[in-house]
Amino acid sequence: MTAAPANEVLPGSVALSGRAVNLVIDGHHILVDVSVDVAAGEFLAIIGPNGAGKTSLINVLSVATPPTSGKVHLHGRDVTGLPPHRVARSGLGRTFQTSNLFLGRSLLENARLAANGRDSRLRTGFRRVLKDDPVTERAREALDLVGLGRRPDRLASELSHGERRKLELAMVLAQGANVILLDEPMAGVSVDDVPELVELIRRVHREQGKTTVMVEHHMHVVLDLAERIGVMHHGAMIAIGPPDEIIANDVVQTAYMGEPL
Amino acid sequence: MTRSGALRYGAAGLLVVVLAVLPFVHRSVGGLLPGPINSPGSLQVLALMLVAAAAAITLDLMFGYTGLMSFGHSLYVGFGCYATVILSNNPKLGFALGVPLAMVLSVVVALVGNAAALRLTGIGFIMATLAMAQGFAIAVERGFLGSGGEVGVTFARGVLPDPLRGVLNTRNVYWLALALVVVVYVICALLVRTHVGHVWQGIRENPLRTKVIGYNVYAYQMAAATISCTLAAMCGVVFAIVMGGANPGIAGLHYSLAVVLMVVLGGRGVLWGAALGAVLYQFLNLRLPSLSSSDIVTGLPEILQIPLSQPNFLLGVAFILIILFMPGGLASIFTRLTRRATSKRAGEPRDDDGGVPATTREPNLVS
Amino acid sequence: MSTFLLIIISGLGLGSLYFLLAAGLSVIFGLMRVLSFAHGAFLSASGFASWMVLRSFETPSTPQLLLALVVSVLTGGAVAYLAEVLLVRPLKGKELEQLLVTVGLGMVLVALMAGIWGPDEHLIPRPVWLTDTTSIAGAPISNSRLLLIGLAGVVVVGIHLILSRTRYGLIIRAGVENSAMVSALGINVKRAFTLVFVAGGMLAGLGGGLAGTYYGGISPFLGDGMLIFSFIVLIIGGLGSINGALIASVVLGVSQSVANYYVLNGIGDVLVVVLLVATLLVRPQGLLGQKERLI
Amino acid sequence: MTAERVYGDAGPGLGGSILSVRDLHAYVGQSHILQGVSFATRPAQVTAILGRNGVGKTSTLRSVLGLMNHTGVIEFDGRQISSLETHEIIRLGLAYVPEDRDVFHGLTVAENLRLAERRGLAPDYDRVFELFPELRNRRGQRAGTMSGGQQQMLSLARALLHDNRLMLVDEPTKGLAPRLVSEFVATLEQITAHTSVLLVEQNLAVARRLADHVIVLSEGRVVLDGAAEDVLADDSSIRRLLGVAADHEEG
Repeated sequence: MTAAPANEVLPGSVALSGRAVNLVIDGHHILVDVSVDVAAGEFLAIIGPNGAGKTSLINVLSVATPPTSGKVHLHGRDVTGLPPHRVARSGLGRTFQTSNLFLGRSLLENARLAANGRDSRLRTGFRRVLKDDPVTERAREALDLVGLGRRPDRLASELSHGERRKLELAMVLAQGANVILLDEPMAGVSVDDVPELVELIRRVHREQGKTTVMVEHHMHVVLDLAERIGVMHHGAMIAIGPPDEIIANDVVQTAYMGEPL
Repeated sequence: MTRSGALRYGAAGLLVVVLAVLPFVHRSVGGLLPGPINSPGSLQVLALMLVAAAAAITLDLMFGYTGLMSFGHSLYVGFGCYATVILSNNPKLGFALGVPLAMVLSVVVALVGNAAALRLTGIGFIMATLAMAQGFAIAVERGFLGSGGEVGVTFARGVLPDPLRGVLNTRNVYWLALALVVVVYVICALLVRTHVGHVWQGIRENPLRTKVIGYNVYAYQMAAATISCTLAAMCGVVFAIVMGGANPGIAGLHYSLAVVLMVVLGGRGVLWGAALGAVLYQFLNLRLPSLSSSDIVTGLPEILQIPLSQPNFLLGVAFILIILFMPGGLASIFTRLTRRATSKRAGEPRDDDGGVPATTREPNLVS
Repeated sequence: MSTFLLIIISGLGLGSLYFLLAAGLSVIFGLMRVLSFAHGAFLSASGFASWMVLRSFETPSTPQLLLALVVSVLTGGAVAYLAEVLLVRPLKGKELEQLLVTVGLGMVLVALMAGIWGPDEHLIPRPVWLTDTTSIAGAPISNSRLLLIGLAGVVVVGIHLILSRTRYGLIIRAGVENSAMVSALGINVKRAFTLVFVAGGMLAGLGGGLAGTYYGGISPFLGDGMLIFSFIVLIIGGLGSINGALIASVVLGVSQSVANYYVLNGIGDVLVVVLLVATLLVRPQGLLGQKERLI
Repeated sequence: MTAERVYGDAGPGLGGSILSVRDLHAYVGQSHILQGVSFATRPAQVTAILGRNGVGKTSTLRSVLGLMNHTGVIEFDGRQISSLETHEIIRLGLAYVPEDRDVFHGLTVAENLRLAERRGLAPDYDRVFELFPELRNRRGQRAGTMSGGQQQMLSLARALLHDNRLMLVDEPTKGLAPRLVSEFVATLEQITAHTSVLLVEQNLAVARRLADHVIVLSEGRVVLDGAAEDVLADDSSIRRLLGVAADHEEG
């Protein structure tokens, strides 16, 4: 990507962190004292049974949902309670469990909107959109990278499920995010498309050096990609560590399976 | 420029030229207009149709392109209209200072009004815009701030510049209205092709997503609404000149609904569609009453005469039918035809030409 | 002091009229997510229905007045029924289109009334006792105000009883939360939609009949003028909240009357809009509304 | 598991299936969620639909109930029901226990139950309160103020107020604490002794314990369909098709 990262990121520093995050909705304790640090350049996967609070955690970390208590830091800066668009501009991108696209617009236009988001200023915005302006170029590059560059004028609504996932990734890339949150990127993707998408996510993480947090149900996908795995259960982060450690962890086993029946 | 683009610009240019020479055409068109085309009466009807077209285009910018359904456009058109007349009538200001001052005040009103209304979304926004416009309408009907109550106010003697005054100069007024449409159309058409315009269309489709990729949705909505409402006030200025004054008819709920109706009739999200809908609406609205007193209608049984004498009855029915059966409005007929033609010609999907604006696409408003 | 009381009661009467429209609109919006722009026209049409009943009498008797009220309630219900079945239902799930179609219907009905009866106000004859006044704390209060306030009170109590005690009330309260789940319990939600829409029309009808006694006349445009104030009541009270609508109706009606009398005639109507803008800025969801309702 | 089961009320010939679905297609927006799902429940049994997130399990239930646009044939009790409205389908003798409980938060427990009463049929409150004594004590409490587990009880209780030919139960253990899961499964087991159930479940252990017949969905299609012991014995395919849950049962 030609886009320069929004913030200077030091390798090894903490890119994104949640501190003692609690989320209570309608009296339900959705997140219980969750603390998590994601190092710059790291790939963290979050697993846990349905309803464990994984998506809620993503929502809190991406500041879409303000936590009831606790803080979210992005590159060391407290971003709790900031409006989502400001945080997006500081280099945080996310995808959604069910694809969330501009369905009535072309692929290029989807990527373009994402590419333009960071340096959008009303002041410079009243310029005509051209075929070859830098923003459009960036959008094209992102589409090429995910393999959707061949027919960029198709409408997003014409895409298959797997392709929509790719377009979401392209948007995050075009956005120039350096921290990306993926909420079940494989949900609804056909089995045959999974390996390609896994490869794509790996490339994005490795070659583009994106700090990545992923919630995912496919265990083999998680084991394939993650450098660290966090396990959530009943809104709490009950274990976090390297994959082999997590696999061997008894607590994790019980939590995942419930008590033996 | 692509071939179809050149064709489109050519057609638009031709249309403007044709409209511009109408005041030289001395012909009657049946009973459609009050007299020969270049008679002052006919030219005034035509000028009002053009002003309506401009107003509809401005609403389409916020409704069709940004997804902000305003039921209060009469506030801005009406404010521009009244402010022009009242300020120009002030001897210290006169027309030359009154109009710019009216526009400045209109911008302020547009900023404040939209800042409040945009606190709500969806149906709440609709109701808020409507209610604020109604506040203005009441103020005007009660005659506050020198608005003259139910009769309205007219330009004082000698206030309007000579070329715009008097029956003989109606053609100048007509040209002014034509210029207004061209200016408003060009501004809006250019705007929707800018980066900001693309973001507006993104907001229309998916406001949440737009926010998440880094846009301040509220600011963009404010921009769209403020520009739209300011241009609407400009339409009000020209309306005041065409009518020689201001009256409560332009400030009320009815006018707000009329502009919405024009846009929906013509096709939301298509600027020329909105203009077409407006021309049609305004024509029927102005001419139906006199048509209904013609021999054709008076010969009909009474049960048919009543509805036919009420333009709003026919317009309302047309509106309902469009909503039920043709949500894309009149413009969707054309876009469907042209799409079929292009896909036949090309045989495969169009080449990308740099993110063409959505003018040719089906609008998708409520999600 | 007695003038003040007079103004207050007058304001309460006005608030009662707003409430009659707003209550129906509120329940309809809560359950069906439809904002009806046609209810003003329903009110006017019902007003004309009561005028048709009463116009032949010089001073109608109380039973004749009651008959007129019943006729106007039924008219409101009947028109609303046709509107729901023919126009609103086919557009199910399309909120904006449903709203627009009621706008169109409102236009058509008003135009039709103007075509048939002319645009001017028609005087509605009233029983003698209705034009009399009752002295309350020294203030001569018009009996038409008292009738209006009394009937609006009955409606308030009635709505609360229906919502809290009856099965239909249960269905409505549940449907406001999640109408799909209500149908998944084996309940015909479509019929509940129609019933609620018709009930809203009947309330507008009652408003139409009473507006005639309040203003002494009816015109095709009366309902639309009141509809806007009802919308303002809905926003200030909180969309979908009946109690909010009640409070806002009282506040608006009274402050409007007080300002119109004590400050400047007409300023009260503008004040209402100022209140609206203030509410939007301070508490966009309205007094008792829920935030997510508006998204 | 008990071998003899009886219908809540005398069903048709026990040999026929109470619900059969053929070539079911459904879309959510533009995505083709169900791509020709066909299956039939076995009489007097628990049929479990398994599969990963987003493969169309819930959509299948919602289509059966007419809560979702779909094409294809759905027969209940030998009768085509796909053109019926949701409430008409329910009145044929189905009950629905939705995902995420979906009790009415603003209504009390008693009101939630009263809403589920069906006209012309006597509600069996005794059975409900016997199964869930806690609900009796909380009759006046607003459902929204109860815990997830209590809401799940209420959701189930609504479905048990009348005898039904078939219960559609969507992820009943989702988001429940392990202790509650086992409790709940025990209750479900009691219930399934009397009624046919179509169960959507993510938790493989729950499915193993309750199901007689298993259907596995993948990408909007049925990929496995058979007796529970056969289908669930095939570890490799289950692991592939269900992803995480099977992985972990292994370890």
